[in-house]
Amino acid sequence: TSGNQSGSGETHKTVIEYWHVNAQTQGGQAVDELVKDFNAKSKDVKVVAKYNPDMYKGLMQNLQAEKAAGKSPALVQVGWAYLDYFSNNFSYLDPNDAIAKFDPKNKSFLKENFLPNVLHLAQNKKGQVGIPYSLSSPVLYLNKDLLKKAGLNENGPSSWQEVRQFADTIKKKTGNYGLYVQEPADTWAQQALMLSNGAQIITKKGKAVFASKEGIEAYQLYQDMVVKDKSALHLPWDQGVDAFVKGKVGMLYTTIAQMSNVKAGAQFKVSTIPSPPFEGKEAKVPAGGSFLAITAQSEDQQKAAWEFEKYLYSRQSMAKWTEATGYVPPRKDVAQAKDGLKDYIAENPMLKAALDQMDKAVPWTSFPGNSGLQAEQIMIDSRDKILGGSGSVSKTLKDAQQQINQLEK
Amino acid sequence: MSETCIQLKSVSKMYGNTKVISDLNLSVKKGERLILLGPSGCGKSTTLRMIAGLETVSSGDLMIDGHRMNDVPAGKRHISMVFQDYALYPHMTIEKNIAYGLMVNKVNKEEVARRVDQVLSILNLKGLERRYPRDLSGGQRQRVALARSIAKQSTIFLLDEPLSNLDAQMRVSARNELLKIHETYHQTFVYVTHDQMEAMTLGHRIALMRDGQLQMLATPYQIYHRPANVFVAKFIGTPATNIVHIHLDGDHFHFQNHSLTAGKEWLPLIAANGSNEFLLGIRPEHMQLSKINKPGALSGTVKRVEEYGSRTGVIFNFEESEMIAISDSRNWRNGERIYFTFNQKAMYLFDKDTEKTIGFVD
Amino acid sequence: MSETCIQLKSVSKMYGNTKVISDLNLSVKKGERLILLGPSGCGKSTTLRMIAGLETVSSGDLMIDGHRMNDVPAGKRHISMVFQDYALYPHMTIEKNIAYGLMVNKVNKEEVARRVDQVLSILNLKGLERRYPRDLSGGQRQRVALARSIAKQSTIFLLDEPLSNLDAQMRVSARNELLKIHETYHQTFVYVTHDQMEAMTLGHRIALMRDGQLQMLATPYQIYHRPANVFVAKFIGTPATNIVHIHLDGDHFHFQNHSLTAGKEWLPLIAANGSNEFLLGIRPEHMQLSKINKPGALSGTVKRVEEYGSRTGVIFNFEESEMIAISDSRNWRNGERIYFTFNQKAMYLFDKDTEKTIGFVD
Amino acid sequence: MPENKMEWRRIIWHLVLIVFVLVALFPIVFAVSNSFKGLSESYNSILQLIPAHPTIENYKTIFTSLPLYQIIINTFTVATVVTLFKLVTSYLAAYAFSFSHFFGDKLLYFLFIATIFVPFTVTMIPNYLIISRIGLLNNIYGVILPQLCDATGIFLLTQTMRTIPKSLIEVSRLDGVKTVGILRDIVFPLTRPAVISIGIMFFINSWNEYVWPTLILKDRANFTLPLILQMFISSEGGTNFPIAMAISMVTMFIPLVLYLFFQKYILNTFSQSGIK
Amino acid sequence: MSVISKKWISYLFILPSLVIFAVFLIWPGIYTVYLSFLDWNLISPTKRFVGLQNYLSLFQDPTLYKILMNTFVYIVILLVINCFMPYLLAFVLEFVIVRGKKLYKKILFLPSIISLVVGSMLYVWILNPVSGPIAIIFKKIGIDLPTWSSTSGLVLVVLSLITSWKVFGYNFIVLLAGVSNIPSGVIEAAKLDNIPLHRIFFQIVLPMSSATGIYVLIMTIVQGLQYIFTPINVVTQGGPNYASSNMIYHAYQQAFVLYKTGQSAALSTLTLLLFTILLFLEFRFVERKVYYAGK
Ligand SMILES: Nc1ncnc2c1ncn2[C@@H]1O[C@H](COP(=O)(O)OP(=O)(O)OP(=O)(O)O)[C@@H](O)[C@H]1O
Ligand SMILES: Nc1ncnc2c1ncn2[C@@H]1O[C@H](COP(=O)(O)OP(=O)(O)OP(=O)(O)O)[C@@H](O)[C@H]1O
Ligand SMILES: [Mg+2]
Ligand SMILES: [Mg+2]
Repeated sequence: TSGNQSGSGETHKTVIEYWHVNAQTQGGQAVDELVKDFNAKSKDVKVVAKYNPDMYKGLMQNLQAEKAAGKSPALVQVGWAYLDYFSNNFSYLDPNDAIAKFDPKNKSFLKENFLPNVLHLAQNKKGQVGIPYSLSSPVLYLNKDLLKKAGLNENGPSSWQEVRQFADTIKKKTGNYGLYVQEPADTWAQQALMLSNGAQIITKKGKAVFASKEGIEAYQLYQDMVVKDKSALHLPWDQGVDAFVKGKVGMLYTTIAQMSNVKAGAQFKVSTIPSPPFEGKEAKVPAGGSFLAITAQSEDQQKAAWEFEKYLYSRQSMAKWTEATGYVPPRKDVAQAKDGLKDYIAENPMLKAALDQMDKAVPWTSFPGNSGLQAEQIMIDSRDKILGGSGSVSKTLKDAQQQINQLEK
Repeated sequence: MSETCIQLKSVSKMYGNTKVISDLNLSVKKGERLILLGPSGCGKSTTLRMIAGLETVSSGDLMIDGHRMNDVPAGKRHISMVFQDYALYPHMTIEKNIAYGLMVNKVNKEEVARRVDQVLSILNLKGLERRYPRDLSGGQRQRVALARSIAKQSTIFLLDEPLSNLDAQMRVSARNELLKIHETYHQTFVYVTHDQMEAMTLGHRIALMRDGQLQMLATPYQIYHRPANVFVAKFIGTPATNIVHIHLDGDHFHFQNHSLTAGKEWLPLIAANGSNEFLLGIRPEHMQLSKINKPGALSGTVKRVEEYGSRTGVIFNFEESEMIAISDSRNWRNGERIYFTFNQKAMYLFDKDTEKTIGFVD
Repeated sequence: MSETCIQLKSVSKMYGNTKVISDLNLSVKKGERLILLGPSGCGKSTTLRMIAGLETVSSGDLMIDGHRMNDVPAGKRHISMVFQDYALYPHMTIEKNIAYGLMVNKVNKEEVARRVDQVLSILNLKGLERRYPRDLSGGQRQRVALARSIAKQSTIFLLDEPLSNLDAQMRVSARNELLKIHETYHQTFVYVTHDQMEAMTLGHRIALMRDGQLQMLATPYQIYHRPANVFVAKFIGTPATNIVHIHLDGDHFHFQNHSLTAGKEWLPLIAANGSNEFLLGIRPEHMQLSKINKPGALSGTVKRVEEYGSRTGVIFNFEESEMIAISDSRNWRNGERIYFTFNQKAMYLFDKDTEKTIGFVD
Repeated sequence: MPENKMEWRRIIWHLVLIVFVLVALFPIVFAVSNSFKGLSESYNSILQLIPAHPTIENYKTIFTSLPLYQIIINTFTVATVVTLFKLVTSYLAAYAFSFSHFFGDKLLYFLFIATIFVPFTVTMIPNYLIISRIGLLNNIYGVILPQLCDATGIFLLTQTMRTIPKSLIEVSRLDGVKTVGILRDIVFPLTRPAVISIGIMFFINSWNEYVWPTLILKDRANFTLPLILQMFISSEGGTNFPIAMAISMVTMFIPLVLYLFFQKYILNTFSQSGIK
Repeated sequence: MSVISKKWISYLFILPSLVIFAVFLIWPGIYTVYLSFLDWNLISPTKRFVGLQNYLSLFQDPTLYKILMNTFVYIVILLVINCFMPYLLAFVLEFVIVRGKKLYKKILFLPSIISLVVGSMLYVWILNPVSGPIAIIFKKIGIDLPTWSSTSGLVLVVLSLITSWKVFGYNFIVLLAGVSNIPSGVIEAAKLDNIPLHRIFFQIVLPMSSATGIYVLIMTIVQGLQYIFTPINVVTQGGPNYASSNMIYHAYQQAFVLYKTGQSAALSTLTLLLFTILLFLEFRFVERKVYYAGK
């Protein structure tokens, strides 16, 4: 489609780099297609997409290196956990400024199209850092066959306490594990658990407070399932998902982005339900995924970056993005629109659980200061400690909290 | 010394499809020194190793002291063996080398110490106890290997070319060492060599082998003076026995151009043989050379003269073949015509086809 | 053959601080076959390698054809050398092995082909041209090594124990091969060996070395019959020369208990020597054994009899020492008392301290 | 009976060895098998080694969705350049160490060999900085540059050269062959098998190199094969196992072919590496 | 006699290697030591000199001791699987089984040419404690596999096994060569003396092939610890709670995940120091007792 004209036009096109983390099985192909489409349509911008391995951490590393070399890409995906780290260490262009500067006609682009709680995800004290792009939301996948076999309600549990009972029953009745909660190199899902019990991770001032009664309680329930009941699995992410898809686990608590993988592999009836709350509390789901931030330094690069960004946020692009990745669209109007996801949702009802809980999305806690990465590492370490069954939950969490608060900012 | 110690009954050995020992019958008497002699690759080591239990016997029976041993593992045969490369444990001191096998076999400590001490003094190794093999000369290593075997006090002693890594001077003294040991312990020796001097001086009997087959089993004297076939005659003795083709016509031996009246004593043997074609064997030391023609002498041309020290080797052309004679005189010149005679009693006659001796007359 | 080809003038060789060759004077005539003989480690190879230019000369002069060669690199000396391990290029065919050195030296192609063809046929290697060294037997390899050296057509031919990897039978034929080559090309041979038989039969002259020092340089006959010192007498001849300590009192040689009238012919030599203490050397083959005491005979007890085939070795105790005699008779028994005499003309007398001969009388 | 006992012992040890053989081979067989399965089949018929519905879809996918040719070329370039350089530098050094004496030769040799003991983390950060300073980050030449020399190569080649009989060199000396001639006509042909197998090992190791390229290469188009694999492991969308297997097969292919062709050389040369 | 006639040629031949080593090994080594006295995050323009602070906090961090311990455990496991086992099997193959040497050699060497990333990933799937093929087979006979990847202790063993899969074959052929080099006569002499096999192994074969043994031992420690980096990175990223981390991986993590260059450099320096001590000990105590064939 780009055709012959681009050959001559190429010379005065602004070339910008778009850095993403989408591996081939996880939207990488869609990125390529979107970029190709954009390049064909755009008269003066050419986008070069660069895949960064090792997810958002890897991208951050590369950005560091690029900065050390005195260069920077134009548009980058920043993982939610890196919000603070990114905004403290790199220079970026506030999307509001970008719009004001390059696209004054569309002044209210953000307000019109995004839920405020969603926009809030990409804000820091100073303002908007970027625009939410890949939104992943943790949902509970159910192996309906196993639930049925265990004599449980196929619609699934309605609270975490009930999850525990379900898991226990599955374990006892079928011999299979009841639950697996994802354990990647972050504590996103565990934060969801604590948040859904009404705990706070950090205060506005950046002080860690997760070792509260609620936080401990939530983690305690999780630990009990793993250690005491032995009804929940404690494994690295890929192994856990693999076990669920092979029908060895009753329930899987992981991102909606795993939907197509689960669907392709599962030979049992599978459904999703929204992330459950604790009894009497309200569910909260930290947003996973990333926002897009403009890191271009020169004006023409910044302009081109915005142009491309606008393309990515169009309804069609958003829909395509969701279909390819399973990410929930951050824009309000994509789900119902005909040129959006209407048909797709009809075919993939599993996505609905995630869409339905968009209003419960809260920012994924990003620890402030230069030691944010280390704070996250401490969180991971304490998760491993707790699930390994060594030491009490409250002591582990309190130690972690204290350690994090002592890190130099 | 008449009791049989080791007996091989129709023993054969195959490696894959090649037979390297065929149908070997051999018996070694108690306390005897038997030599296995033969050219390289004839199967001497293989035979020895079968006796030791280091190779399996493909067919036939191996008896030791009247018991069938084919399936008894090497360690249980109570046999000592000295290897060509000595096979000392390089990481153990001399003392340890000797003691190790004994200790593992639970000989008690004082006994081990006693035996080690004894063999060390017998073999003149005192003072070297704490050295390692690498710090010894070839001759010393060889003595340690002997010492180790002796300490084991087994009655059978197998030796696979134990002296071949030593130089000429050392070999002579090592040979004497071996004899001394045998005099002391009277083990049954089976000794492999390809050095005929060693074989002659050490052996009570010699088993001469070729291509896996026994050629002759006899005392050194017999091996030398009564060779069973051409191979034995040529293999034993340096320079080697001259072999010439002759045929008998009436009572004359005919060479190509020469002829000779056959000794009367040979005629009955010749008659018994049937065929008239023979190979004549004459040892170089049994020939008399002369510059003057005598009746009954054959003639040739000197090709080369070799100095052996006390005697001289004269290589000359006789008809189409080259012969060698040993002479006490050094007075021979290349190209010179010479005449030679030999005592027909000391010559050998072999059937041309079978190459076997037709008998002896002296 | 009188022109000097190689000359070593007071040549010494140091390895670090150890002198392995000291003050060696040696000259080799054109076309001569000189043998370097001596026990292991005496410096034979080192000497040869200095001539070749593979080792530097520490002091003294090395002359070839009258030119000082000390500083001429090996490649420019135009010398051929045959190594003990043959040093064939394993990755080249036989043909290539022979041709390689020539081609590097820019001999033209036809000439190379001609020479290769020639040496192949001389050494009976036709048909093996395209094989690799690994596919040849030991004897064939040795011939290829010779062929390669011959093809170079250099006038000096150095050989470092070229036959020591061959077995007894092959050695004899290889020796003849070497003689044939020398007869054809008349190179100057310097030949290292520690086998005295090889030395005696191959050498025009023998240089006998010991601990880096020349002991004697003479023809094989002289080396055998006129040994310059005790070492030479003992090293040459098997069994080795018997050496006994005697001292002269008046006109009598005194052993420990025995005594003997000294031959008159010896007296002037003895007088010239000054000291009266001697080492007496008698070759085993120069002794006559008897069961009966005769005037002038000495007596001993038979310890052991060795069978050599045509003759017998009789080892007997004479006073405190052990002696060996060679006898044509086999009629000796262990423990038996015997009497021996020897021709005083054939005996050697060495000064007790210097161990040098005091002269010869026959 | 004792013979039987011996036989039994042999059989038991054979069984033990067969277990090791299975452990060695199983993953490879498993990879081959799964690379021809569809995603669903790979999830659900794990124990079935022969796919019920064999498909080459996975291979198609990776070749269409990834710049795989480019990546193979990258890997090939890195491995080839690294191998050639390592061979040349090691060969020259080994030649000097084996055939001449010069001031400091023993010490230098020791130092070279001692570098084998330096863990890569020790040089990791500074080398990263060097590469980024000279602008070779995200460039295969940045991967190549610090690897142009290899102490194990020097070690193995020196070992090999020292086994060449001195007399061969001396004979050629006597024939007037010069240093260059000896290197070309004698030493090189004799060490060729070792050079080939060491070269192949360099190639295979470099082909499989993972840690250093992960630090240096950022852009998919510049990747080498082992990095591609990482793209399919544990990413948020779930791991597509059969596709990962197909990539593994592509990654393994060249080393396997090289090994099958040159195993005799390789086994011989590496067998000797421990014998000083 | 030197083949190379002129000395400067020798230096010329060594120069390329020397330059590369100097630039990419020796200088970086020194620079790492320098970095270990700084506080720096790899990109910031300012490097702060902090003296021994990095070392102090390193030693104050309990993680260090855990990782040291892990490193030690890795070494022990690797030695058992990659040094002792192949040694034993080489001995058995050479002196007990005798036949089939070539075939076993060929097959067992095969994995060492395959990328360890590939191997690690394969094993993650094969050894999935719940849904992998091994787990399923075991399940059928009623055994539940432990969740090794999240069990400290066990995770070290499994990661070592994965590494061994790659390293075993190489060590095996090297040791087999070492063992075959023992003159067969010595072993036969021992057999004749009725020495039992296990004694032959420990008292004769082991000491007599010790030169090769030491080589493999050192290589197992030095290379093994570096090889194990890949499975750690692919499978556990050092977790759970550093239970699978070792000094090499931790240094990497500090530098390129947490950007604590100083800490990482200090740890690397420490590692280098440990390796040096190891090498020194080897020379000091083992080398002297080693028997070298042919000397
Ligand atoms: N393991 C084996 N496999 C196949 N053939 C063998 C084996 N061992 C020996 N042979 C062959 O068996 C024959 C006899 O070998 P043996 O070692 O017994 O000879 P030998 O008489 O001891 O020779 P040498 O004097 O050279 O030691 C030879 O032809 C040899 O090649
Ligand atoms: N490179 C060297 N460094 C030190 N000493 C040496 C060296 N080469 C030889 N020697 C010593 O020099 C002496 C003479 O050695 P050479 O090789 O010339 O003896 P040889 O007479 O040829 O002995 P063989 O008959 O054993 O070959 C020996 O004592 C030997 O140890
Ligand atoms: Mg033999
Ligand atoms: Mg020599």
